[in-house]
Amino acid sequence: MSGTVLLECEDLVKVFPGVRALDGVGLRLTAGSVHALLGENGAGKSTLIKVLTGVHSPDGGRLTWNGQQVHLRSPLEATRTGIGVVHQERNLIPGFSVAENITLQNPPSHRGLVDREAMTAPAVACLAELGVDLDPQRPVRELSVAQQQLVEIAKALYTESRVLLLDEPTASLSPQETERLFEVIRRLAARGACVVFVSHKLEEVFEVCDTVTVLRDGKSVLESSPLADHTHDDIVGLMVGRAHAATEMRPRTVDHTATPTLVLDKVSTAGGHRDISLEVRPGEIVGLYGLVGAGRSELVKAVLGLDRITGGEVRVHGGPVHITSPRQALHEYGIGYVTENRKEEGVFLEQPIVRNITVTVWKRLAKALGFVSAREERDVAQDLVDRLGIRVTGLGQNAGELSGGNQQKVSLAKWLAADTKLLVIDEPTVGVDVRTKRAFHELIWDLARDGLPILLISSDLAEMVTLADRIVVMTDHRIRGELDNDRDYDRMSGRVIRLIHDRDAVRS
Amino acid sequence: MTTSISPPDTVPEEKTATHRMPFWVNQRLGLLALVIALSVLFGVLRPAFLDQQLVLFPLLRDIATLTVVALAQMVALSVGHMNLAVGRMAAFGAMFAGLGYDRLGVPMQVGLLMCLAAGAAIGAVTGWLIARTGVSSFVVTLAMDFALLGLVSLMYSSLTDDAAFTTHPTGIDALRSYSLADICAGPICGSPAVPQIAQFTVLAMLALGFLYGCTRIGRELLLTGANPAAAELSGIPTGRRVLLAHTLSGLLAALAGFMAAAGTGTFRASIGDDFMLPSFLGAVLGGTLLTGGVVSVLGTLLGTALVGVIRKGLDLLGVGLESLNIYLGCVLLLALSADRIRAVVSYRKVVRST
Amino acid sequence: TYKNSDAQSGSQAAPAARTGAGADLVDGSKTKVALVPGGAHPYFQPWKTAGSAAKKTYGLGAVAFDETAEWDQQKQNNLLSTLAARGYNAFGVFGVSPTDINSTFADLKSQGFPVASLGSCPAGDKDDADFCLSTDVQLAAYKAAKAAIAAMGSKGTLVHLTGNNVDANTQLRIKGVAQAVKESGGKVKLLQTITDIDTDLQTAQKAVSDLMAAKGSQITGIVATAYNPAVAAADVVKSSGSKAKVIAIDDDAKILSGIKQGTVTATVVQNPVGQAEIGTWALALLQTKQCTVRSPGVEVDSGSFVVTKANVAGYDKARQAKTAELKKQFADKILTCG
Amino acid sequence: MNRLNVTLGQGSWGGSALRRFARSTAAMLLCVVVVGYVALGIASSGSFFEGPSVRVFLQYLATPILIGLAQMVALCVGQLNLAVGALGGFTACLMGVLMADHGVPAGVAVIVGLLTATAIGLATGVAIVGTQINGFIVTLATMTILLGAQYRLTGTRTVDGYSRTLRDFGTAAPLNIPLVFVTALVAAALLAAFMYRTVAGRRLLAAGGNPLAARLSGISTDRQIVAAHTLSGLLIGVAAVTATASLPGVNRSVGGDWLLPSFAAPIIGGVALTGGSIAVLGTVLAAFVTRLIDAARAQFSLDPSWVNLLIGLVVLGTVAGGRLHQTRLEKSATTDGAVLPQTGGAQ
Ligand SMILES: Nc1ncnc2c1ncn2[C@@H]1O[C@H](COP(=O)(O)OP(=O)(O)OP(=O)(O)O)[C@@H](O)[C@H]1O
Ligand SMILES: Nc1ncnc2c1ncn2[C@@H]1O[C@H](COP(=O)(O)OP(=O)(O)OP(=O)(O)O)[C@@H](O)[C@H]1O
Ligand SMILES: [Mg+2]
Ligand SMILES: [Mg+2]
Repeated sequence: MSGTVLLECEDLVKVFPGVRALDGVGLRLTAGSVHALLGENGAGKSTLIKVLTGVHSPDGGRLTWNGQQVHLRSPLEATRTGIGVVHQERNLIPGFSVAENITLQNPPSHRGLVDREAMTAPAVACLAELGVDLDPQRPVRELSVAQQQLVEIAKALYTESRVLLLDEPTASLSPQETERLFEVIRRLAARGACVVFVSHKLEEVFEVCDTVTVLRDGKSVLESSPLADHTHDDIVGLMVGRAHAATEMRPRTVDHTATPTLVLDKVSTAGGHRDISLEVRPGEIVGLYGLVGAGRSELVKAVLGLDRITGGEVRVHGGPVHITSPRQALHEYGIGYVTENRKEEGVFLEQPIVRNITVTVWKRLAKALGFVSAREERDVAQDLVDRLGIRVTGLGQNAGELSGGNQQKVSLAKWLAADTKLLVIDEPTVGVDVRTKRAFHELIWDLARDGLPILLISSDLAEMVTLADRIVVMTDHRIRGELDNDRDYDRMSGRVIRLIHDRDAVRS
Repeated sequence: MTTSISPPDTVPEEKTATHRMPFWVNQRLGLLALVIALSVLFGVLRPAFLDQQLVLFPLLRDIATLTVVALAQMVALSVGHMNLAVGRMAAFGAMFAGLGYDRLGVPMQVGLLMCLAAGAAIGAVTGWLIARTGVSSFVVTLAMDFALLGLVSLMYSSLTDDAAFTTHPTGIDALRSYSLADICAGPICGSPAVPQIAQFTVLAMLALGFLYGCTRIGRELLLTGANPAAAELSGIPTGRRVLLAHTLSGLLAALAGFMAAAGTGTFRASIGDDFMLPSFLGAVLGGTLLTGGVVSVLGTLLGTALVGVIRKGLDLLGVGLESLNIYLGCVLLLALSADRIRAVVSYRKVVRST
Repeated sequence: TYKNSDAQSGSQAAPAARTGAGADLVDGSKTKVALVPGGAHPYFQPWKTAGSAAKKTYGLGAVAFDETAEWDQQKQNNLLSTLAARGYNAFGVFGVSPTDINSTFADLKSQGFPVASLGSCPAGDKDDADFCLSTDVQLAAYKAAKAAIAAMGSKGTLVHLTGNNVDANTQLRIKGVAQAVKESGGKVKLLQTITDIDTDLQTAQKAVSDLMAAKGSQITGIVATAYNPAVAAADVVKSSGSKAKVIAIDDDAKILSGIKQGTVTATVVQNPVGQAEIGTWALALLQTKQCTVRSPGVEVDSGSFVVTKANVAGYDKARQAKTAELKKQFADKILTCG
Repeated sequence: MNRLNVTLGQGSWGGSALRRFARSTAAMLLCVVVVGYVALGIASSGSFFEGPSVRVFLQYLATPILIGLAQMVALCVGQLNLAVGALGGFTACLMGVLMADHGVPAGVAVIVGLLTATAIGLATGVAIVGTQINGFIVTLATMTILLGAQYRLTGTRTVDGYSRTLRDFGTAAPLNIPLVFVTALVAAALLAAFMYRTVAGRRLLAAGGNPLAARLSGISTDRQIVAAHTLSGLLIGVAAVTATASLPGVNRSVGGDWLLPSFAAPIIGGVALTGGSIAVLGTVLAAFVTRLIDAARAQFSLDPSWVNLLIGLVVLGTVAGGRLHQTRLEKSATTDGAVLPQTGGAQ
């Protein structure tokens, strides 16, 4: 069984107004393999996946399934053919339960009546396969971003497809969940399915994949080649189109005597946090690490007034504060918050990029009568677009038309443009490609070097180790410990994992 | 921030040369073409359509008023809200003008200011309630509609005999019947087709065009409408923007009420009774999204004009009431479908040229 | 019992075409008369036939009936100017808003068109039309209330159902009914005036049903001075088994059948036929400059009649007589023809 | 109201169904209905609880419930149906004319009416999907067309004298429970079952809740839009049948006052304009609330102007008061704090 070509495409073309998103892409998926699909942000990976699953109809090229040419006119046809998918953006029905979302494509039913009982078992099974423990009756709107991502994956598992396309499934997962997912992927491959894996984390790619296709500007520059033949740098070179030179970041020191900009002193929240103490000093990057659902995002949301603080004290610039809204946080205390939920809270999908980026600086640009010069505005936006390498057809393009990674860049760009005194960054590099991630890191680093205190939440341990001065580890809404970062990935990750496991030890 | 990242060399050149849709993809242009095409059609079928005094003047006067109504709705839609009380806010505003003229004998301009102030005030109350409570604008403005409906008719029945303020201040009759040709002589300055009352519409459009096109507040209004959560997290005072939008909506509604009153003769309670549907129709036809975040001031004018022209044309053709509405609906659908085809074709063209 | 306003004037039926010298239309072929009601309403339907009959009788260029104003003053204004653009040169108008219609009349007059206010007169003392030919709205309501009081045996509790509260005509109707009740000297009590229920039949039916459920036992008479409430009242009173007497207004087929069946005790009919017939004729005379109005803005009563089961078969005769009399009145007293 | 959709505090997720209901719009409406009804009963010294009063009260609930449900179905896929009143009026007039002028038997006329309404709903849906023009505009155009058609059918007269059986159905009230009201309740129950239990119903909701996600899961949003308008048409057809049955006759005014109530019932009942949510019970209860106002108006012989003013002020007052009260509760009790404004337009 292994080795037969399941799905093959040649010369695929997909055109959007202003861009050729796919410009002659070839791909061959064989049974029993895990296939990496790589490329920079905006290279066309998601578009390719959408074409393969009948979301977009191709403007040219051929698609064959088991040797026969097929036309996939709708997602339903693709599912019926045997192609399952997890799209890059989370696509769940907010009001439906976890179980119903998982079984949405093919709900267990009896004479047209949905069978809710019969829904639970397969949903729980799919979740269990991923090692997730979620109440299947909970509406998904109540889940955290990462939990929703897991539900998405469970939903794809439910369809039991021959070809499973995963578009950045691990972007908001922590290593533990990722590892479980890999086990599932390997199991599927062993069963004779083909899994396509899109990720910007090359370590992951090398860990789980055996063949690779690299896209650049909508063209496949490397087609279905064994991954073992290539090195990290090869691949990056292919993606970027040149050698990838890593620059050293300039050293940075933290003045430990300065008054901390943000202090949490034994804070507890209505969300269930207890005894949270934390300090962030000027020029310091404090990492807040934890597994999915540990309550990190919730904690900062509580600090920003989106949830109630029930005990302890929050001090900003030395004085105790009571923040009631993110806006107050921004305007009175200069706290900027880059949300992890870019689709709902980060970008304005139906608005032009220029507005998305400059929203935080209009106040500064405004002249008499609140007049904002369109040119200055464009200059600011263009500057950031260039600096972050955001791939756009024009500043007037709607943010919703950008590739996922580019949206993430837009979401961060507006905070880089703003003048804040404290920046809280939640999962900044989700879905961002290698090169830009590097650029992001440099930016964050330099912001701190210039004296900005930064609280960084990330599930990407490598990122933590690269950037943070101290790593605070949180599980289950409690702080388990604090580690001084010595920038040695292996040592640090070991210590962090141990801290997390201590909790488990305590528990059992 | 001293980092410099070398511009990625893989990105094609056009990236910085901002790519824009060609002008003919624009929806406003489609509407304009439709309005012109229909005018020409009716003009050919009934040459009287181009009669400046008897046809165009009243048509434009109507369009002028309804455009302001639609703008009032557009402003509420811009923050993703609705104003179901447009008509009643118009009546409420107009009542104050009438009261001023009838009881206080104020000059026309003062009455107009009273009217606008009243409209803005009631809009502000509405906006404050919505922003403060977070209850759907639909419910709040609907309740406001009822409250004003009751209040306005109570006021009129207690203050007047036949439910109307009939005093005409000096100047208001000129507003009603003067065209550009009456204000200054000669063909250069104006045709008898353009009503003087349209000055308010032009002013409102210019002001809103400036607000939404050039200012910070306008942009913030739009973003509040596009995604309130993201707007709040981006530091936009969404509550204040909502308040502002409803205040403006009330103000414009009151202006429309004044224009309607000046256009028909007296200040009465039934002003604005029929404002609600045209207000949505004009705005939505013009390209304003019901979901918020996108407005078009010019589109609103064109949308209103389209409906006005169709109606006028059918009137001129002598279509009776038994067919009028049928034709009106059909022509509207056909015209829009034609525009839709144009949009699809032009989209294909852009795609092909890429 | 109450007397019809035309009771004295016999019952000669012929719509006399030749009365008073000089008031015979010489050549009306250039005259195009537009009859513009406020909107679609059963009351105006006779205008349509009467208008086209008048066109034939007097050989007019055209008579149009256009109800597309849809009860909106601005729409009506637009409609009138459109009609002018289409070549109509004389206008018989039922103003949507009695307080605004003078401005409209003045506009039309300033363009040289003769204008008649038909069916209702402008509010206030001024009338910018050439003449107003209508039933006194207040009087009709007064008569209806009088008829109700008579049917109730001059005592009991009366309810008044009517339309849009903030309409000048509604205010007149309310006054008319109140006046009749006052004249009863306290023996008849006006329980309630329910306004704003003419918007649609279901609203009217609901309001009347609720009223009967809450106060049905007290009510002995209902005056409905708007169409939908009248239809609804007749039905509800019958189905609820109440003894209340229902007095309606106008003579739409539905109401006449109610009179015949006894669900409606009486109705006050006006004279829309006469308004259209005489109005068209007089407008033609004015348009051809054959005649002028002696005192512009004069108001003429077109008559109103109480119709009961007893006279339902023959009331139209009386109305025709009134029409003929009107014509004479116009020729003799209202117009000067030279 | 919209915060209910956003977050429910932490704490126990299981077994919270009751608590969720207690906090829901429907529960609040239920309280209002019960309190209002009892208050009216006391004010009328009991006569309001008597058979005939109950019958009249329920009789006129059929239309608001049915049109509210019809609008709710359209809202649940994120559409608006402005043609509710026009379609209802047209269908009622069509049935009336068929029976009175053409002697069509009542049964046939009712079936023709239902089919016509459904077919027009279908056509509207197809037009929206086919032309990709905003549903708002399309239904506005169908509304205009249908208004014209209704006038053309009946002119200014009132069509009456049709089938006795149908009229009897319209006025029959065994045990003082009007059959038309029962019809509306049955329709509501069926609709609820359809929406909560059937695959087709879940598809409608999925398409409304997140159109893109639904599409990616193989649900054709286009088909759901068509289905929603068709179903909406059918419900309006039922409303038209009950109206034709209980009215003394049909004329061009029928349906003229349906538009706003059709929106008010579901939205007061807790349905979001943005789609994806339904509230059958809420809609029914909201119709009860508005009906209570009618009853109060008759009971206390209120001037409609005062009624309007009071309704407006009371609603505004409750809205403001309720929210402020809630904020205070939050300050002291176990729920969460400030809530981000909800995404989605025209709220
Ligand atoms: N709906 C759309 N309309 C217009 N352009 C689009 C649309 N969807 C994608 N594009 C463009 O197509 C190109 C490829 O996008 P795609 O989403 O496939 O990138 P990607 O490789 O998945 O990137 P990422 O790693 O950031 O997810 C981008 O330039 C994007 O702007
Ligand atoms: N809107 C919400 N309503 C109810 N519960 C929520 C909501 N958002 C998050 N939660 C719950 O709060 C817990 C913590 O979520 P949070 O987002 O803070 O986790 P996190 O540590 O940031 O991890 P991640 O974002 O990676 O999932 C989760 O168990 C989640 O189910
Ligand atoms: Mg992508
Ligand atoms: Mg998080």
